[in-house]
Amino acid sequence: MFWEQLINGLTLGSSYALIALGYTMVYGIVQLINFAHGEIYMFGAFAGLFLVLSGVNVFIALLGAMVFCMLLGMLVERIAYRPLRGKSSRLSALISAIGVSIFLSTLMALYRGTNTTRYPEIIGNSTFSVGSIQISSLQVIILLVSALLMVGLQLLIQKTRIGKAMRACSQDLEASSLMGINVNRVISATFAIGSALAAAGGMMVGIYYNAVWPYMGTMAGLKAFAAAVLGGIGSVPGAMIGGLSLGVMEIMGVAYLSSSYKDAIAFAILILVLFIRPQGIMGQKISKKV
Amino acid sequence: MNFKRNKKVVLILCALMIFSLLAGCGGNAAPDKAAGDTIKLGFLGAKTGSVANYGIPGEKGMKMAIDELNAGKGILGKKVEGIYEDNKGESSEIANITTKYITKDKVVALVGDPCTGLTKVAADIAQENKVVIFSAGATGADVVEIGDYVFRNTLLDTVAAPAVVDWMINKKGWKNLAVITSGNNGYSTALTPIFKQAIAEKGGQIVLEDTVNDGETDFTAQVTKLKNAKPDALVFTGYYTEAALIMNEAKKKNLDIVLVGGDGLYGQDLAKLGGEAVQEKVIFYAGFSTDQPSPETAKFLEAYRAKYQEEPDMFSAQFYDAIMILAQAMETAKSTDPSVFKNELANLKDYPGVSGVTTFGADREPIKSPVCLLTVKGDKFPALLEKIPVQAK
Amino acid sequence: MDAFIAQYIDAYYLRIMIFIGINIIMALGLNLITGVTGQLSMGHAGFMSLGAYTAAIISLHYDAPFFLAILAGAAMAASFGFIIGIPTLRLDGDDLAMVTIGFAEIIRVFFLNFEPGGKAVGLSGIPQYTDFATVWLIVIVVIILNAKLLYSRVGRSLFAIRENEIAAQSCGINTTRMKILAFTVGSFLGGLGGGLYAHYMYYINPQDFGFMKSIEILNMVVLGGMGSIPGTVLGAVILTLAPEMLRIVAEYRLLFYGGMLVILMIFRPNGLLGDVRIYDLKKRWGKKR
Amino acid sequence: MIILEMDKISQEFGGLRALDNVSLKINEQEIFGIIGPNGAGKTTLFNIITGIYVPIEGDLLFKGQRINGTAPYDIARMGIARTFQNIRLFDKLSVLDNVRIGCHGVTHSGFWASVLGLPISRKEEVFILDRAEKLLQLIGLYEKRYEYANNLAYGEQRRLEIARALALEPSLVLLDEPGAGMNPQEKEELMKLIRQIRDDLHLTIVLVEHDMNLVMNICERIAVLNYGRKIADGTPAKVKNDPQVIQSYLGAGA
Repeated sequence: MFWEQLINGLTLGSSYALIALGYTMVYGIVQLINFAHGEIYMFGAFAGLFLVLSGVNVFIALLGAMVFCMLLGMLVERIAYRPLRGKSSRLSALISAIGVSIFLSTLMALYRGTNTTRYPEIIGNSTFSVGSIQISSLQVIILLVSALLMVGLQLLIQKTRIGKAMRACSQDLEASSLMGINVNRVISATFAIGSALAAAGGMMVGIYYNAVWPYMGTMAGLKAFAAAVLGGIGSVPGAMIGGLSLGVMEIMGVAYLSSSYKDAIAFAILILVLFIRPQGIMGQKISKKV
Repeated sequence: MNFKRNKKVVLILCALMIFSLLAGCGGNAAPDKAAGDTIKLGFLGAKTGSVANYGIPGEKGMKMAIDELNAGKGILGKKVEGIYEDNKGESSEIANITTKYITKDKVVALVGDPCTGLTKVAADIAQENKVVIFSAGATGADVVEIGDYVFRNTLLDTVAAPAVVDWMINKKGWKNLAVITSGNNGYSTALTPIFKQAIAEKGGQIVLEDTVNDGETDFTAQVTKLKNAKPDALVFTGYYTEAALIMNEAKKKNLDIVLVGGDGLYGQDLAKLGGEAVQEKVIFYAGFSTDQPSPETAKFLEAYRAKYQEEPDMFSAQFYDAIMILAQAMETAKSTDPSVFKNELANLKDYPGVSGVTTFGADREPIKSPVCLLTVKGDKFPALLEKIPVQAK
Repeated sequence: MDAFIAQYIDAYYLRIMIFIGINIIMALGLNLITGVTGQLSMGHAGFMSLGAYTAAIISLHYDAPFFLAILAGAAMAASFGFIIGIPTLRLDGDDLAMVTIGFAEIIRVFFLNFEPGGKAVGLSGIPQYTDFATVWLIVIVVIILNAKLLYSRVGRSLFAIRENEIAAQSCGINTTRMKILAFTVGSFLGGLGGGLYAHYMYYINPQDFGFMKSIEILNMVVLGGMGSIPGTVLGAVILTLAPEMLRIVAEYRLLFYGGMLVILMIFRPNGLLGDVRIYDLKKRWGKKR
Repeated sequence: MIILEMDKISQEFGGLRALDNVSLKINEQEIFGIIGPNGAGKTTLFNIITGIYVPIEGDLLFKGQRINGTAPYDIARMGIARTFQNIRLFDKLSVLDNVRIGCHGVTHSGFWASVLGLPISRKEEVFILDRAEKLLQLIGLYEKRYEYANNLAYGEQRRLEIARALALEPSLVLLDEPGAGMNPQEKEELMKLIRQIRDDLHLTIVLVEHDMNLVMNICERIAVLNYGRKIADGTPAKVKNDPQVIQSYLGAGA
């Protein structure tokens, strides 16, 4: 049972990781907890659903959902965050993000109703056995796609021009703008990439669990934020590791401790980790300059 | 810092506040002139939020009943008016709305809420203000005990669950059972002990007890555990969404099992969400069935389908019945004063409603018969599996 | 007293004013932590629920007098606030936000599994002791004491921590102790509000104190103006009234609420009364005369 | 009489030796300068004295008492006040409040006294206000006492930091580049101010400064740091002529 639960945990964790990446990237550059990120994830799931229902191939639908959320993420940044940047405290930006989050989830609830909507079984599922462990093919596909996206992101950040600009901005926004980097464009791109990953996460969750609903983003967003902090907020590999380990922790908590305390266990471990290692698993210790 | 501007903002806002309060007091000062010609009924239920699935069909049922009354001669010759606020499923909201209905709108009765917990909040306020509250959904404990203005017309879990457990163990031979509760769902946490007690009394075994949460979608860990525990059947006490998702996951994991639950599973979405995974695999009880209907129910079904182009559910039926029962009580009492017609209400006997035959016992608790065992069969939802008659306690 | 007021004010408005009062008390508590001391806390509903459950259980099972019950609730919240204050030694900013969110979630899950609290069914039949006069009396006392605190040596040192922790230390301020003090007092007020809430609602449920409730209280502080007492009061008034007034737009009201938050932050990023202090106003107006 | 003694202090950051075996003795009521190129470890030295960093080696004695490992606020209360290289004022508080917060270390009323407005608290408030206003008059910012600190001009902010430090009734004041960003006339006034406070308040002043003119003019003794090591100390005249100093520090310009 342990190995099966581990795979359950990794599957759940990879969805957290995909959302956490968006949190961590945005945070790394503008120090904003983008609370609307969970809603972007929800919109991604729905966008994918609409495309699939209109008869598009799954992978094209996935791409479509990612592109849609890219635009949505950029739009949200343009309307709700950019006007605030520089002239106000981080807390007002946070409240603005909460406003966007409430707005987006209500919008979807008005459009689709609050019921949970079924996601069609687009990818056939079969179960196969490795030794005594049963694994579903869907889980394997989700793990593979997530891994692919994360590797892609790493390449993007490490090898491309925009990736370099993003890394520069995360070091020092002001200095980067003095060096001729178009900071607004980099931030926009960060939101776009983060949103696209969240959309992918949303659609895969939809496919795997066969269900989407307008309020799915709130708790998922919270957990993903926890995962980002756990991994070390601002660190991209940290978000991946944080997401995966949070997923595994939750599943193992249900499997071997108590399912009624599931959320409490996840958060308790998180708090413990922060106590022992405040910078998170992968975060770097930043000593404040005095 | 621009203090001048701040001062202006403060002044404007203060003015706004005072104005709004004055407007409110003004509204209060207007005497109850209008109250003479219409009878107002307040709807309690969520139209947005996570329990809106119960409120929305309820509202439709209530609207239909009121339209029918008004198409006839109303109640005591007066027009009936429904007021429909959305309580979002939050207790502070329902408290505000209930107070507003009673003090501003001057309703004579409140109909709702579908949830037990929220009904209790409203019932306390209604009882204090001596306004009748008629819940068309609260099935849990300690509701009518709040006071003599509190009624409900639901199939009580304490009546139905033992009957169903008896059917499972003695008729089907399912002795080893797993019980899953939705931990953040009041309905589910209240229903679980009733089921557990019945299982113990009828000689069943609980091989696994587990918890899920409403609003979650990942039940992989629970289903993996379930698979390892190998029960004969699964009792799930929560709502239909989670039931469908649990069954989906079971299907993915090649687990063939029957899920049995309460009327929280009664929702069109059970079939829509569960698809193949719930086909004849989910069984639940309810006091209402659109399959093999009684003549009253058949008439209601026809009218409902014509009006809304969709299938009614238990809540539409119970809200509809609630309005009709209230109307009948007011007619017999020849009064719209809650303190008068509540006595008529308490005497209700064998009312042939669309959601079954209802009698209020001496403790004002409803006795509804029969218990319908329902399932999903082909395109049909719900499909009647069996009717189990229940005796009054 | 309430019967007297009820002659003149509609019960519906009375009810809303009681909620405004309760929210003011809780928001002032959070203002102390987040607005004044600058420690981002996103779990105020956790303290509220601790106060609510403790007070309710004491009232229900021990027949204690009302003020004792709510004081016990507040004290329970304060002792947890003290414990939560300790991580502030090591964490700040968003990590602290995460810890407070986590703490509130743990408390919520705890109450979901807490037999004497009725688990997810909730606790009902709590005697309704809270009334208009009590709430507003407490509001006035809290505002006065809060103002006294903020314009004192201790209050100024809390502001100093928000502005610059290292400089605050160089002024001889024991920042650790002050932060824990802010958390303790702030959560005391959160628990006090919770106790009043429980004794007004008859019924409480763990789901009433979820993440969104914390956010709601945080919104009051930030919207009104961080660190400002009049601002926090105004924020509490507006955000309690807003859902009631927006009721006209029925199902669209959450849409408006969300949009309103964004627009307000764009045009008044420091909150409506950001950094306006009773003391400053007095000085300004005094000087003009 | 020695007020502050550093005995073979060393500090490391991530393997980098920021301070290496630095020993210094500072006499009571002198104006002592610390100079050195960027990255020489001057600010690190200040941070060690004020307890923000704990040195990995060596002893720190203030008035004969060992203070390594003492918390920054306790060190402040013992009578060591400071200003910061990158000004650290309480931006969104009034000028007056900035100085009043500076009085924190010399007052005692606690939470209950403050909330309940007990006599001890009220008496202290009068004392604090009086002291803050006097200090603001001394540095010439009394007229601007209700402004927000971040609305002040740069030079005014530097002076406000000094006033805040003085509010602590310190016996030792550490000034981290007090003249940075000031024009010659402002620097002239600053020098006067520094001398004045030393003479009037009988303080010891240690300052880190880049402006050679200022340092040579005002300081009675000087220490020179280079790459974390002390390479010379003594009177300005002596340091100016030290071959090692000329080579490593003044060399290029002299």
